[in-house]
Amino acid sequence: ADSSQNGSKTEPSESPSANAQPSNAPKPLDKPVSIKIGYPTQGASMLPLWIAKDTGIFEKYGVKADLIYIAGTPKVQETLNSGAIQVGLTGVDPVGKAKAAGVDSVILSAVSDRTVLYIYGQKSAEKANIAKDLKGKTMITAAEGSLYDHLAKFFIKENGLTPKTDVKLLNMGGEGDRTAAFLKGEGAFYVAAPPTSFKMDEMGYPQLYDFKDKEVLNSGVVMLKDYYDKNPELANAVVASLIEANAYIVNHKEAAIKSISKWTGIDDPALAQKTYDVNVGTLPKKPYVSDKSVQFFLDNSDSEAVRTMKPSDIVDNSLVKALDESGWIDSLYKK
Amino acid sequence: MTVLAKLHTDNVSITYPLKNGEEITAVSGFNMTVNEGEFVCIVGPSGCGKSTMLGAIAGIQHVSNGKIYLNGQPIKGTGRDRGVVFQQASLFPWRTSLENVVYGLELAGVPKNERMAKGRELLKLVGLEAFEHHYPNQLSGGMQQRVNVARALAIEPSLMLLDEPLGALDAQTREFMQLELLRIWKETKQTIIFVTHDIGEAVYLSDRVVVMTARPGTVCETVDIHLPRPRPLEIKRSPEFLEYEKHIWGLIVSEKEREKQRMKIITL
Amino acid sequence: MTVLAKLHTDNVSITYPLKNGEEITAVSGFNMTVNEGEFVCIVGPSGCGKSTMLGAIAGIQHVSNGKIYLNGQPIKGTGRDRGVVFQQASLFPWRTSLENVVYGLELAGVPKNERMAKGRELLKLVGLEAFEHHYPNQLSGGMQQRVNVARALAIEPSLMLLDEPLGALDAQTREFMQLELLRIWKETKQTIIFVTHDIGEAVYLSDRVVVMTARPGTVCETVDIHLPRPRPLEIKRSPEFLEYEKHIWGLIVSEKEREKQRMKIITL
Amino acid sequence: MNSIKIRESASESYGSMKPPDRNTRSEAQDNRKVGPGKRKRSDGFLLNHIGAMTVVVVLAVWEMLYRSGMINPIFLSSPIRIIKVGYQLTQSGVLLDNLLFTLGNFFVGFGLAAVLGIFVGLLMGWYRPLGKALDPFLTAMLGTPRIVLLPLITLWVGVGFSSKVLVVFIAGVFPIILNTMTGVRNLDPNLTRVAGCFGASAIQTFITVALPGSLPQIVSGLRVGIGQSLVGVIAAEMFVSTGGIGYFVAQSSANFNIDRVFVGIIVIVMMGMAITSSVKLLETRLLKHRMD
Amino acid sequence: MNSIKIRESASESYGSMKPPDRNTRSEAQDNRKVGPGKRKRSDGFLLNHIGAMTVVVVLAVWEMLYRSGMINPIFLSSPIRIIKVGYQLTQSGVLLDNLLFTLGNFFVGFGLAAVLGIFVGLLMGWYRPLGKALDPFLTAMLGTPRIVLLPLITLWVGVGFSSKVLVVFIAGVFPIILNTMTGVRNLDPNLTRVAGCFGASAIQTFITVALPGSLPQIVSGLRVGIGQSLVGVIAAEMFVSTGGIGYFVAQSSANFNIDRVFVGIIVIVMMGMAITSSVKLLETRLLKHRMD
Ligand SMILES: Nc1ncnc2c1ncn2[C@@H]1O[C@H](COP(=O)(O)OP(=O)(O)OP(=O)(O)O)[C@@H](O)[C@H]1O
Ligand SMILES: Nc1ncnc2c1ncn2[C@@H]1O[C@H](COP(=O)(O)OP(=O)(O)OP(=O)(O)O)[C@@H](O)[C@H]1O
Ligand SMILES: [Mg+2]
Ligand SMILES: [Mg+2]
Repeated sequence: ADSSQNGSKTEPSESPSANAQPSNAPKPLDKPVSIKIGYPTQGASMLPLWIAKDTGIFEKYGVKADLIYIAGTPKVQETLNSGAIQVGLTGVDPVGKAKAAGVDSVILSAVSDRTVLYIYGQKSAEKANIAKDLKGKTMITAAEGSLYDHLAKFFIKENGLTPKTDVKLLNMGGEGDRTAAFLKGEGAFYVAAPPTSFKMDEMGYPQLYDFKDKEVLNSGVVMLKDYYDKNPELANAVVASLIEANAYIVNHKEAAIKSISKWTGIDDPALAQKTYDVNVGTLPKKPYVSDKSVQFFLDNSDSEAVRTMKPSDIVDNSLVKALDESGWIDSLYKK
Repeated sequence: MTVLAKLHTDNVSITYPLKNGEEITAVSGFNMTVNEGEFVCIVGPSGCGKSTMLGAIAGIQHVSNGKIYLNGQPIKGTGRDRGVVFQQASLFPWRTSLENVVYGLELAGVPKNERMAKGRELLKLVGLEAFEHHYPNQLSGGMQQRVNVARALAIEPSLMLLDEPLGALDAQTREFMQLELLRIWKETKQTIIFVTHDIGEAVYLSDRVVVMTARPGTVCETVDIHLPRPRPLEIKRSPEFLEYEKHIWGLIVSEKEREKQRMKIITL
Repeated sequence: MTVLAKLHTDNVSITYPLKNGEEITAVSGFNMTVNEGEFVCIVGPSGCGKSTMLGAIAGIQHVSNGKIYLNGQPIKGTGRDRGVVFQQASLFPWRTSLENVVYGLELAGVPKNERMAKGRELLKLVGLEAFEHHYPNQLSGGMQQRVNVARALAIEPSLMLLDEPLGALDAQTREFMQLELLRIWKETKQTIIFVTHDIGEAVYLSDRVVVMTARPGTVCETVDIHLPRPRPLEIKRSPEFLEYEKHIWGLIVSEKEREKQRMKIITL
Repeated sequence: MNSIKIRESASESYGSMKPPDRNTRSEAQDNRKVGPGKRKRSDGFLLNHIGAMTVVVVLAVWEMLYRSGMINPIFLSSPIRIIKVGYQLTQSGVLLDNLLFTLGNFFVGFGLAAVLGIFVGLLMGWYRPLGKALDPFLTAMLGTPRIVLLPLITLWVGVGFSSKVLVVFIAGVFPIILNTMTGVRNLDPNLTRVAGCFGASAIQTFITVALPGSLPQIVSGLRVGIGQSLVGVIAAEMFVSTGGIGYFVAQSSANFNIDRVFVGIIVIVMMGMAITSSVKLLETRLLKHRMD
Repeated sequence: MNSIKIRESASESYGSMKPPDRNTRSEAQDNRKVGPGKRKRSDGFLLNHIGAMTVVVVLAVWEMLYRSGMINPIFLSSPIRIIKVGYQLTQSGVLLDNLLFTLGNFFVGFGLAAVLGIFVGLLMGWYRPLGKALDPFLTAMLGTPRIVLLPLITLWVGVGFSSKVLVVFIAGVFPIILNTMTGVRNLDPNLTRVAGCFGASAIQTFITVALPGSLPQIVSGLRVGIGQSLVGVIAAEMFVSTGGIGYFVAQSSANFNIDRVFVGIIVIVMMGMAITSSVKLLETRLLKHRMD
């Protein structure tokens, strides 16, 4: 059941496996293991995963990975729970809720801890008196519990208002739906990501806020606790692969853009370049899952059980820590 | 001598398309004139085009060639001026006997009470007053045919087209229906074209009998029936009657022979 | 005197359920015995239960009371030992004439070549050899009926049940078919039960004529026909023949009168 | 004349020896079981309630499977749990609120789909050229995943009541059109001819022949359409909504509350069945002539 | 005898004065337009290609609307753009790869749905008690939004090929069952009786009567089923997949590439139409007796 996407190789100019390995590099698995990795969006934030697959980094570490797109982090978590996939790129909220429902899973590393998201307003809106403008209006955002939803609520609170009472929230499924609703005038404000945001800019809608400085766990590498306990080497190989992919993205712009085109279908070179530029800054060099980036979600969760959890309940940074302390991560960026 | 014909068919030919792109000629060069108030029977061998011709007069059958004039006007489609009793079962299965009988009246906008009363009357006429709430599939073959006749009578058309309407009836019901038909015809002064395969029936009922040749059907001979009216049932045993019967019988038999010849050519 | 009856109906009653939960009795206390190789006709007023009774013998009609024995065994459902020609059109619209005729043979697993040859032979018998590739809707009413007869003959059943099989035929074709039927009957030594509304036909064909009363139908009288066989067509004009006809006619007419009385009671 | 006597006495002997027994009947019934169009008598409780009975059996098996622990309970609820949770939710009014919300969307949308679908289907079946002209669009619309049309719908009618109505409408209307059209095309042509001969106008023929004649197909189209419309309204609520059963299911699913998910599904299914049976009731009333 | 002479001379004069003209025919045609079952002659190019022609007209209107700028172009592509982008994607092989992926899922799933759906539908229509027993499930499944079953399917058969096949199967099978069942139930009971009288076994009656007799309904069930299955496979691919047209559409939609979204939809629709026409071809071959 190999796919067109995963099967066809767009070989980057140079293969990392050809490079001499530093002595502190993590060991590949003794015997290659086939796993399925679920990822929640076809946006460019998943670039490290795609690079790890396209450039053979996964294979180098003995991981034969099938990448499966599963729409939305709750579904990824659900599939993870069912055992149909072994690794899921998902978020704090689903992990917390699954734990509340009785399925323990752990976040092993951060895919990214910064986001590329903006708030747009209708053409009359002004950046200066946003706080006043917001009151009594509607903000369009994604499904309840999603990153968008959290950020929207955060933004409203930042402006001294209460979500839902002061500012209505319109939670909607897809990027296209939200944009359509916004253009139709169903909301005064809306949360958008590239490449939609590029279109909004083109059309002259004012960008009112940029979340680039907000430290939030965009998505993390998640495994079921049981599975992780039984396969620590595999977990380590996956985490290491993604760390190496991050470095590769920074060092090989051309190849990264190629992967973006392939996995997002953005065939306009200029647009792909732009997409690379806005995303490259969100990739953590050392992907620790910080308490702060997790706590943000826990605090804002709509689930009572999740609000009472602590970051340490669902996070395990030990793999990243070991790789960091070996000096290997730093060596990746030295060239 | 300037009598306007009620119906006039002018050299009518009718073909059916076949699968293989060829055509089959069912009726060819059919000429017939029916005057106002006449009772005309059509007889002819099975498959000679009687139903086809009646369909053309009813306006449901496409004419390949020639024209049909009704009251001097070329026929354009169907119309309430012609009542039709089909050879094949054609009652609406989702309507009871009574509802079937009043169908035409309903279309014409006759008020409910009135049309139901009339419907019941007609059902009584055909001896089915006890079956007004039965659906067609609850009636015997002969009963269905009687409902069929009642339905056509209900709209009191000026021209009635009947395609073997009494074919499924037992001899006694049949004679009764023949008498009723003649009575109605006399009362309403309708014009009737009646297809039958019973030569006796044709002679008994008609002013004229049109004898058709085998396919492609055309008029072989038109026999005027000079029997006095009203005609008592006993007339069927009169020598004149039997003479007419024998004559027509002879026409059809010799027709049959000719058909056999033709068949051989066709099947070559 | 210990002749085993081919068919024996023992006090058979048949009712149909009606919408309102009541029942209508179509046949009541029907007793009839048919010997091996006999040709028996059933006549009776329209709606008296002839088709219903034939359906019961065929095994498609549920019997409320009484039993039917075929070769001494109670009937259980349908079977290839009985061939049926239905009153209503019952050809498969998706099969050509030939395909319809060979239907029974196909079911019986007769090889294609063989059954097609046989089918063509039968189509020729009914005068439709030129129409083997026509679909039922491309045939006239009479032609369809002939295909129907051919289909039943094809399986050479030991008991043939024919429900007004020649009703839609013109007089000449009808006589021809009668002769053919008698010829086949003589050759195959089949037993035949034949429903007709033509008393002359019944007398001409049968060893015995079963006359039914009006609904609820039962046997009013059984008339043995002592005419020599083979019977030339001229026999229809013989005094004996006419005597039989008159006798049966009288039975039905007086039946009709009684029915009218009953009707009044029913419709009260 | 001798032979008749023999026969009659034979008949007598048969008749007197075997009183009418019920056996004859059961034999005939064995036979009648094969094939449609046979009349059913009071074969009693079993046959009339066979549908309900199989449901009960299936539910029992389900419950047993659940209790046996063979299935991970975070993926599967059990009938008893569903009833329990469903009862709580009914008490609290949550379920009713959401149900009413959904029903509002559904009835308007599906009502429109039914009326327009039947109308267009009749037209397309009746006027062959029209049918042919629109056939490619019918096929296209039947094959288009309605999900991808959501943004366009949002753009045209926003996200309010009317957008959901439109989704429901679009989801349900095409199967109804197709089935109705098929029904009309397969009418007995004799009957339309009869109507013509009785001087029926086009509209009258439509009403008195096409409509009753294609009713069985129309009803089956409505059944498929109901299903589709329900899917449509639920999907729309799952993606864009502030209420409704779809919203309830999506929310419960995101919270991994499988009992609530199942309660939602069951409510949806029951809703669908209730609506379907009312359509069937209608069919039975309109198709009195078809005994069974 | 006098009267005949008059008539004949009248006939003569009519005959000689008006040669057979084509008018008669067009009159009859006007009439024939109303109602089905009328025979079609070589009414020529127009009627035969009316479907194709309306498609062309609609495409032209669409292109014009797009060019007029009346519709926000970020939500709507135009026929010409679609062709252009479609061509590029075909050249690069992306489209073909995804199409083959989807077709693989579709054919296996729909093939199963068609075979099983027809079979079960025939059985349910034929054996009334069975039909009644299973009817609640049919209604339930027709009314259940398959989307909510996706997680369960994932649970049962994972995320691979078989899960997608199952989705396609579940999406398509129920309308096929329903339509087939309706078709069988509305068979002319006379014909099944005939089969019985000719000694047909249950299976033979099935094959020689139920199947050809309900073919029109089966085909319409297949058409709805094809649509549903296509929607199913696309939806499944949009939500959980490694490839396929649905994946392609989701990807394009997530990245706001509206031209590609439309290319995807068009490919789906064309796929559906191609499959539908092959089914129709089959129907025409099997239903030779219905002229037109
Ligand atoms: N399905 C049915 N439901 C209710 N009543 C029925 C049904 N079929 C037949 N009947 C009734 O049973 C009686 C006998 O019908 P049957 O068809 O046997 O008559 P028949 O003798 O064949 O008449 P015909 O000569 O007109 O064909 C009729 O009164 C008819 O109304
Ligand atoms: N739809 C059709 N397609 C092709 N041929 C047809 C069609 N309908 C009738 N025919 C042919 O036309 C001829 C005349 O048929 P028609 O039904 O008019 O005969 P008929 O005189 O009424 O015969 P019958 O007395 O048997 O009813 C027949 O040979 C028949 O095969
Ligand atoms: Mg005829
Ligand atoms: Mg009868």
